[in-house]
Amino acid sequence: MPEISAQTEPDPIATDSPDADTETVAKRKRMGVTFWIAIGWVALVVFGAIFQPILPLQSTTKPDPCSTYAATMANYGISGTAAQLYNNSQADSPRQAQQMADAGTKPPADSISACPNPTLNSKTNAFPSAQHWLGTDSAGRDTFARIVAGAKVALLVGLVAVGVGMILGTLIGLIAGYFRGAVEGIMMTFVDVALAFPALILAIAIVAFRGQSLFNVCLAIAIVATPGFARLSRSSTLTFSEREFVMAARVMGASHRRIIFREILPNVALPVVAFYLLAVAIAIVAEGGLAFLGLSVPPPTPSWGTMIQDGYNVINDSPFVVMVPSMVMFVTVLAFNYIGDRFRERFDVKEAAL
Amino acid sequence: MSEPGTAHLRDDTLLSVEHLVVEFPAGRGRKVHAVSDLSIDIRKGETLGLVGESGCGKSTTGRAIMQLPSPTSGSVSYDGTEVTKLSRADLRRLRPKMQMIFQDPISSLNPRRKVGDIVAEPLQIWGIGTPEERVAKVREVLDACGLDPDVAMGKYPHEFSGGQCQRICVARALVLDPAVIICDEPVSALDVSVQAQILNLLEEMKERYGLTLVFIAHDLAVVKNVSDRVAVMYLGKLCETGTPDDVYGSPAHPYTAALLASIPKPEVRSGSEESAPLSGELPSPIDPPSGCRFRTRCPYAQDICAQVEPEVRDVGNGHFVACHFPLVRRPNEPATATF
Amino acid sequence: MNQPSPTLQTSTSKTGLAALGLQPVPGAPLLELDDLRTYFEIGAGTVHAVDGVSLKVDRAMTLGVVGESGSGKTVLSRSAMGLLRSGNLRQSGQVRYQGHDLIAMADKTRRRLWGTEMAMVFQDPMTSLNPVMKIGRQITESLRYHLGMSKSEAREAALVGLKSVGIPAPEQRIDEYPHQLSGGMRQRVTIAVALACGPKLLFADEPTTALDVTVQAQILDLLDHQRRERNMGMILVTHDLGVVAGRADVVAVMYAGQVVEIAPTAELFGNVRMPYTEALLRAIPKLDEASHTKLNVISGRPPDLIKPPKGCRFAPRCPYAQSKCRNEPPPLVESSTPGHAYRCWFPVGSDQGSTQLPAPVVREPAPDPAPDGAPKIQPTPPPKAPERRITAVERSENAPENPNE
Amino acid sequence: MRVARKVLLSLLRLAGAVVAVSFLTFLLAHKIPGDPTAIILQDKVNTMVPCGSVLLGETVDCGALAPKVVHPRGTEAPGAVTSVCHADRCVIASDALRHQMGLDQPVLTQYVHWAGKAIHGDFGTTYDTQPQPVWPQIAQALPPTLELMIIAMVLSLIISIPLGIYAAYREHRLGDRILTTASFLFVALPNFVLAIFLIIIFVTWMGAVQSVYVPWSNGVGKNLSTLAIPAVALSLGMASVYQRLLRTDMIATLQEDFILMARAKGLPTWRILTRHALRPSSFSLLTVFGINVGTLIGGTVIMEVMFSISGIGKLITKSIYVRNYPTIQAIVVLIAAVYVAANVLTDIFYSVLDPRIRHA
Repeated sequence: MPEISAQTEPDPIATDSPDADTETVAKRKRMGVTFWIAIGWVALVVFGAIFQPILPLQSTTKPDPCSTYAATMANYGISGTAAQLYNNSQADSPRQAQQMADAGTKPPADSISACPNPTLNSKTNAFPSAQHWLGTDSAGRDTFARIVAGAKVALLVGLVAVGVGMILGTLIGLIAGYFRGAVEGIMMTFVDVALAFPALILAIAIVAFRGQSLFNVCLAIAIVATPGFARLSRSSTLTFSEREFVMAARVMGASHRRIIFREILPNVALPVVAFYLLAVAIAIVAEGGLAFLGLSVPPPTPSWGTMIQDGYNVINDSPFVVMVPSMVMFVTVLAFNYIGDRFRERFDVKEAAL
Repeated sequence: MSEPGTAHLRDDTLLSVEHLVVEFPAGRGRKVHAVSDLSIDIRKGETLGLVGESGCGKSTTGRAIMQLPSPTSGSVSYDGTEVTKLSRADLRRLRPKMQMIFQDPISSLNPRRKVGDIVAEPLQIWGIGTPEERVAKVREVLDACGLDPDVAMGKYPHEFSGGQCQRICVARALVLDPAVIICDEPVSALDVSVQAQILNLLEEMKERYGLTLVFIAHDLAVVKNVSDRVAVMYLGKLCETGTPDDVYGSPAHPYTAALLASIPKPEVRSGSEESAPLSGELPSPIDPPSGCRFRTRCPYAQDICAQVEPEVRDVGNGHFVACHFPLVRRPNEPATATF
Repeated sequence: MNQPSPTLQTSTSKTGLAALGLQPVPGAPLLELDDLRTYFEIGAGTVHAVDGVSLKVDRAMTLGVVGESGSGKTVLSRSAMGLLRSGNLRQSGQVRYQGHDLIAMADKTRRRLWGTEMAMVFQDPMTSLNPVMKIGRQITESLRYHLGMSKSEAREAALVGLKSVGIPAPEQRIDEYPHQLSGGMRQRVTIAVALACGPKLLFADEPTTALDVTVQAQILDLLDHQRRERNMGMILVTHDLGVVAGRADVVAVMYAGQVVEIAPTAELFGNVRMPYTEALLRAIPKLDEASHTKLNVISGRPPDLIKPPKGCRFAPRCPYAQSKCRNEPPPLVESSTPGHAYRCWFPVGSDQGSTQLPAPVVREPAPDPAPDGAPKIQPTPPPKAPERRITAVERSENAPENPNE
Repeated sequence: MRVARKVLLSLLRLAGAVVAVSFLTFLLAHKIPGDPTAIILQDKVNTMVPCGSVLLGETVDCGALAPKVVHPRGTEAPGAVTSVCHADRCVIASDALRHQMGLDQPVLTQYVHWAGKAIHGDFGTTYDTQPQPVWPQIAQALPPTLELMIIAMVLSLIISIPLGIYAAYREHRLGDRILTTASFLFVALPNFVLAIFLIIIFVTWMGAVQSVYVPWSNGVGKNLSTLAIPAVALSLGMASVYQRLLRTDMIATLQEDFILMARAKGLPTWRILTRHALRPSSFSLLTVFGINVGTLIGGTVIMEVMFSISGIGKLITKSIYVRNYPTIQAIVVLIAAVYVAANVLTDIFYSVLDPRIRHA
């Protein structure tokens, strides 16, 4: 007689004493501050992605109008506002005046008219300032605005594309795992073949052959994600199909559809959702990888990956430009991983099952 | 080779199983002979105890009766209906009449559904009653199974202990008003004191709802406690069947006798000499011994046991045994061999 | 006086206590637990898994420890051997092996006694053998480590060991993996592993629970045989009263981390004093009872080991409990019979103990099906209190003679 | 016997999977982007073949074609004719060209033809005006890629196994908590982001190592030092995953009865950890290690682009830029073969590690 649980055997009449209730509440682990920080970050990213068009942000495609001016001025080592510069530049300091005289130039007038109140913070590859909260990129575009716009791509690629893959893959896995036999054989052969492509290479192949567009990037991610979900949901369907409650449902005369969707799916859903959270993180990283190969969304649409790739070109001179999107991607991936991890812990989903 | 025959079958039965064979593929063209030519029957209101060690095919028999999966060959008839020949739709319609309770109560309950939903599910599947009537019925059976419906219905299975989960399983089986319940090792995962609760509950429910039970277990004492008729199985074959008093009081099959002698009893033995009446272990069901399957471990085995499969024979009073040299014989039957 | 096991003969190095430079304390029992307490600190509080257990085991004797799941019997055997290793463990009391306190010993020192002086056999032979290691190596490993045998010596010794536990064709089996053996054979192998270095004390933790009844009898015979042949002390932990009844010299019944009754086996089964033991005995279906005999039910649930009841731990479920039982914890008191102690204020059979336990009732066969399916809302009555009590006379009539002299 | 059977079955599966992958790639390459002749034609357009000129014996009338041509990358004109136009220049593929390229045959025939040659290492030639054979390019690009991959794999195991064992043994204590947090951070750190951080720290700030690849021929030490950052960037993430897997499995194993049994034998801790617990705990690690070969290939491609290592990754991206489909196709098939082979090897190793599988 194996001891099925260390739990104590309660009174046969009264179901549960009142203290059992408080006990379960106490047992329920509190999620902790870090978890809520992670949730907060994800919420922020989602908020930015959704409301990006109506947020008062700077242009994501046009450089700061003052960047040309600022760049010119910076060449002379001059700082200050445009008015100061324009009015006082000649008299500001003998050294600067001398330099400008040597160069035979003045700040171009047209750039000044386009830029009534410039500072050096407007130059390309700038550090953060009140004007550009996260600085500017190598084309003088506002990094903050592009990060927010990039969130949209990240979430489309992550949440939506992976979501499509999840739904497809889970269906395949459920059907294959429940019916077994020939159905399973055929379906899993396809899944195995799809898994025989390394994911990034398959994504590369799809985008390379179909052409570079946001849709194709999403399509590639969805296709790449599907077999993983199929395999995962099949293996958990197999374990749950063997559980006696499935046999009990059959004894009751439940139809196959009812058993699959009412008995098995709620159980398979947990590991699948846990895997989904991880896969979202993986997809966001994959977009970055594609960007490095020049295969992500075409410019000038900003994505975190393309921003990192852009910034990488100036890493030796302005490491800050590449740091910002890198950190944002890292923190987002970390947040998704953390949420997924706590989710698994909470619902006791085995890591190896993923 | 002969076959065991059906001399022990009776007429007025509710459920009757004849020549049941269940085989599973074991890879490389081999087969597991889980149940071989088993015939057994149950009268209305009777409890049949099916007993044997693990691997003897008793659980497979229970599932084959439920057509989960359908047996390789043989017939199962319920109340005159040949179950094995039913179409899928007709079989589904028959399901509410026959229910099952499993060994592991925790595994038998869907962890993601509330107890109220679990017990109501059979009613939902069959569209029985209005929602209010369903709730009333669920409350009734939960209550009958010793669970407070107000507390239990809104909770999840993991909030209950093993014994309580088994009560929920009993309630779920009862909610469709079945005629037959197959209990597959319903108490073997439970502690002694809980086991007593569930056994008492099953007896009460049997009385209250007029059930016919097939009670599958490996514990002989438990089987004796609940059964009106006992069938002993060994390696996919029926060894012996009869009333509990006959089978336990004067076992006719050497295996039954050995099984009974192996049970440690909660009373002091005198001396501490070797007590195991049987040596060796169960042979593989992939390649079972010829003739009588018990012969490889039987202290009385003769040549004939390897060649001819013993036929089920009457040793009096509805006590049947499949053995060439039964330990009990009818008073007027000549001895076929001496030990 | 004790003949060395065959495996010990090939060794020259010192093992066990001798290797630690210790001598058995004269007159000390083989193993003695003195007020052993094993607590686990968990988030919700302190689990009193073993709470003040004192026991004694001598050579050549079998101590049976019986209890239901959660009674602390497994924790008891593991903490007696010192096997528990956990950050949240709190232990007090003494475990004296031949007079030397194991709890006070350093982990490293204690380890020298494992395998050589004391060994353990576990419940499930499938999980207690390493699935990816040949069974030969699982035996030779400790021979080589503790006794410093050469590879071939150890292999020879392992063959002898396998043979002595009744493994057929040991030369072939020694190179197989555990999954290639049947359940009973596997348990024989674990016994061979445990006995390899000739321990003087064997803990058998539910050694037959995972086995079939005919195989269980074989394994119990084997353990008994080895115990007598090697003059070992044995602690047999089980939930099955039947197993200890047949094999133990002294039986300790555990409930909620405490020994609630301990007595020589015949005395215990013949003269139960503790209501829990009695209730347990009455809850088991018996072969010699008629079919449909109503079983006695122990109502309620075992106590929460984090907050055990302040009085008798069985009081909340005890049909005879009185207010004293709920408020004052009863001590383990010796009865008039030597060696029989129990933890009860109003023991079975005493004047103040209850006198109305009924005899088993035979239920009537099932009548016709319940006529109406009308919902019945009122709760079913609690299981009826048993109606007649078996008298002490009836009990002693059934009790065979005490095998313990 | 059984092992040999298993290996044979695995090899069959390997062959089947590679055939399936290569066929799918072939379809992708030949169906989705339209007609490969378009690439040659594009080339011609770009190299200033004037409108109305003669290509492979056919004269093209621009006026007749112009309305039908809208797709910038080439499109199919009615019938089996492909034309490409740019500004005032148009070229059209003749049947002769299509026949020469074998495009007038059914896809399956084309595939069999291609596969037949591919088995012998002939992956065809590139589609441009000066066609080059594909295989030599790949052969040249393989060594640096393999070097990087192997270093990263070995490094990840060297880091993860001892740390995994240690963390499992010290479960929930300080050392384990630090390791768990660290591995959590590294799992979430994309390898190219890690590489960027490493470059900023070691190259931009400290100027310690070179970040541009130096091949073997220029000295082993130099070669290894330039691979240091990409190899570390690739392996830390994997090592964190392995460490976590090993820790989880090992914690489960350490609770098994057979570990208790080994302890009860009186064996020392390190021996129990390495001899008894490690092997049964390494199955998940092994499975993921096999699957990770795919991830690693992806990561290597990115590292090669970042660090200008002239390996397979660099080659495939270069081929993508110039739409050199035969090369892309050959590389994809090759990578799939390597990946499947790695998984088969994992399977075999699995059964070596676990006798239960061997005898099943």
